[in-house]
Amino acid sequence: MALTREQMAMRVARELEDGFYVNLGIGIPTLVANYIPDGIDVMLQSENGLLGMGRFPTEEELDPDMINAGKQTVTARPGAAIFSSAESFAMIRGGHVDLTVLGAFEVDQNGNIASWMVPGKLIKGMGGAMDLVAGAENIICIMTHASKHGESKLLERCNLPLTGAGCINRVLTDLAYLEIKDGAFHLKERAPGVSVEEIKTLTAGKLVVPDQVPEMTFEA
Amino acid sequence: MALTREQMAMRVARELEDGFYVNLGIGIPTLVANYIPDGIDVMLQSENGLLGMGRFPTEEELDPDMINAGKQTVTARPGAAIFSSAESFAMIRGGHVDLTVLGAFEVDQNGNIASWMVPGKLIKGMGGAMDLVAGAENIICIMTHASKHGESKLLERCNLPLTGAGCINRVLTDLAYLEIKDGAFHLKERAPGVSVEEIKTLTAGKLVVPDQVPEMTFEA
Amino acid sequence: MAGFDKRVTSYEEAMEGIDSGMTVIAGGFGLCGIPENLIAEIKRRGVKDLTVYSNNCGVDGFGLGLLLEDKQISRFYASYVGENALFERQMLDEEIEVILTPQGTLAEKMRAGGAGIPAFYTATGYGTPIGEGKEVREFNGRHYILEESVVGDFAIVKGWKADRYGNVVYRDTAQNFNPMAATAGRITVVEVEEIVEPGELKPDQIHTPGIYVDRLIQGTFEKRIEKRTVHQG
Amino acid sequence: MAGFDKRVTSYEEAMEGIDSGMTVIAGGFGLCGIPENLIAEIKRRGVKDLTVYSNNCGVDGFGLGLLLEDKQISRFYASYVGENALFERQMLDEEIEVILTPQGTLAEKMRAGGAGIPAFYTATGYGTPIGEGKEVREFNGRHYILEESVVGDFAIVKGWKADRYGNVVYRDTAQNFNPMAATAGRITVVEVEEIVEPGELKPDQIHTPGIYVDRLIQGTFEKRIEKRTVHQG
Repeated sequence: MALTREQMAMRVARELEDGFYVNLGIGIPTLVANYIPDGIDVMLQSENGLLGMGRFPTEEELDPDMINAGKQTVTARPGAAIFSSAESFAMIRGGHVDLTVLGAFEVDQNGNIASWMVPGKLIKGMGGAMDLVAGAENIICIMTHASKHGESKLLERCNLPLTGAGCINRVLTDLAYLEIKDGAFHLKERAPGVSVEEIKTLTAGKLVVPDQVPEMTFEA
Repeated sequence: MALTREQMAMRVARELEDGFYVNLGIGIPTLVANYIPDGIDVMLQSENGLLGMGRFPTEEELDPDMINAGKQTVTARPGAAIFSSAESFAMIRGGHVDLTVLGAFEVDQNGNIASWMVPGKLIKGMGGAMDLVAGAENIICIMTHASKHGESKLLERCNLPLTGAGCINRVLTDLAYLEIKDGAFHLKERAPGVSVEEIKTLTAGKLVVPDQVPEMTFEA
Repeated sequence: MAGFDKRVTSYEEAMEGIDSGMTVIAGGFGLCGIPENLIAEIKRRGVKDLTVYSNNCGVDGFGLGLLLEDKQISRFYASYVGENALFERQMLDEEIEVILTPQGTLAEKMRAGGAGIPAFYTATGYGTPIGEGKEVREFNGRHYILEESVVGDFAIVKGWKADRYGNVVYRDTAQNFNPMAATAGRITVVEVEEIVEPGELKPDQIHTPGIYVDRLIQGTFEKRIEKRTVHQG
Repeated sequence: MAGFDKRVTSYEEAMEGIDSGMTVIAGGFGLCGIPENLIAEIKRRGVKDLTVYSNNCGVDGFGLGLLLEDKQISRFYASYVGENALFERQMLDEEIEVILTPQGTLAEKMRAGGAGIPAFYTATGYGTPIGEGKEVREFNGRHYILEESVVGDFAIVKGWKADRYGNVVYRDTAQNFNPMAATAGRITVVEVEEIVEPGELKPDQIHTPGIYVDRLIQGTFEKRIEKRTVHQG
């Protein structure tokens, strides 16, 4: 069974460490905040200028001056800091964020990522993604393993315009958790009930498969 | 009669305009603040991070956290702003300061200035002076016209290591007020009782003398 | 002593001198912290062929999106244009030239422009279409591209409080691009919710020192919320 | 959940890991806003051959001047060295290499280092000895030189108040180089006069967000005045 969006978020949340400053991209990455493991504390950075993003506001707390990078209304947790976009990207570009989690259209075996543009079809812009992937040492991509038509998104080489070159080191898809190194995807874990064969079939890039590929487990 | 330090400050103060943001260097330039003409208001910028420098503090107001770029204790006027050194030099380098007044060892007919180093003798450093002369459109140098030994400091070409190249447009010495343009010093005014001949003798650089050179006047 | 009193009495006066063909740098992120009334005044004046630098182009019918209606913008530097159907159509019809710019690079271009730094190197965009045609240089074994800074004819800024000297503070995430925009205008116009007496803002807590501000006006703001999201449960 | 508690309990712990040959970036301007006790701890440890970036080198017997006594500094980037006889002697005797750096360039080198910008162009120093050997480039008809940024092994910073997450505010002109230094250390150590509860500092009024800070300690300070100047009359 392919992972649900929630399970994908849960799995990535296990990569969080106590004391991590984390930037979560729009979409599934945002859900990661709901599954932060007990006993660890992470501080969420929102690139519009907020470090220490809290939960969504109640009706009474709603404030047009308090939004996140996805333009949603948010709150700040006690001990948050709020600053300018230049300061926010100084943090990001300067490598001060510990972990970045973001979505992608394609990732390839050399750690390239394409996430911002489908020529002739979709031009929304890169927002902060290019700065995030250039600045972070530690990036996890969350994405579906293949398109609805069964075309792999884990490629030998990205087809779409890149967001960043050689910057991605981990990918979580709905089928597998993989590391990227030495020009290949290294299969680390598979989704419950998903076979190694299925993952092989849907991975167009070079895939290194160890003898044992543990299945992910999720509490009910 | 050569101008006194106070008269030099008074003369330069006449160049101030209402609404000017002004950076005054250490030494005689600092005295300019004492002669701001009635009816005009200037805001003093101190490059350690203070815009709106006020008078020196009383004994009761003394505060080690409130100093100017000369390391003197100061106060802030109402409506002052205090900021980091990076912000301070963003202002300066970005050309936001309207007028800079600073001292110099030598100035030449091409607007070069030397003010920070006498090789083998004096190495105090340039502090903020190099940024100030590079950032300002409007700079007045205050200096003595010649050394104690009668050697001109207004030269064809500076001998000492430069602080900035082609950046000075006005000079007030103890003998004269001059503008620098088109590769020459243009004599604009002379100190009371100082002859054009005397100024000519003590100016090593190219000097342009108009038919009329008004004498400066100072109220008693 | 009117020298440092930056207040103007009308939005007309606030935007006096803006003309077709000029470059405008605008603060704001989405609809948060945008100079609503200064934008409206630009629309009223009907100036055309503007080059605009701003993170987004508002939404249809609000924010900078208003300037699309009469095709006042011919060139736009932004990081994200996903919330605006009219913008997308004008872009695809090539009525507007869009130079997509990474968000951090856009912020730094403004900051550098105001700070007298004509260009800087960044790793952002290296190896992507954004880096094409730009100088690449290696520092400490990593590749960076050269990005040039920007100075606008006008900068339009939304603050929270200011004193008449033009010292400004921003509120919460309505700060965003505003402080950098404020430094990067040949003429910087700031509109705020409240003008306070000099001395009321703590000197070491001012976000934008008055030296950057040319004109100041107090306005009223709609402050529309783009994605109202509330806590479940 | 100790993850974001940056507090350490001793100055020894605060400077743990500093070693001979390292690069240290220090906040402060003259004797104003200097990390007095962190400097004292570096002296106590006796580490040598340090490269230090700071605007000044304190005075004889106080501030960074203390590190001269046992010749702990071998290379110093500063804009001004005029207040320190020992420093001048060591410089003339070539016991210490001094790289005089314009004040704004020094501040920007730290800021850029912390912000992931490896180099930037500035007009400051063009045509002077500071520009010698550096790349010159023309932008819009003006000449600029290329300056590289700096990241230190340690940054030592003096703040006023901080919460345990490392969010710092500075007081008045004791701010100076401290916020930039704070961004530019691989390990950034901040000493403050008071540690307050998280939430006590207004989020949009924090000068140094905690993400830059690795260690935090509350200390007591002499705060010596370098040039006591009082109002006459």
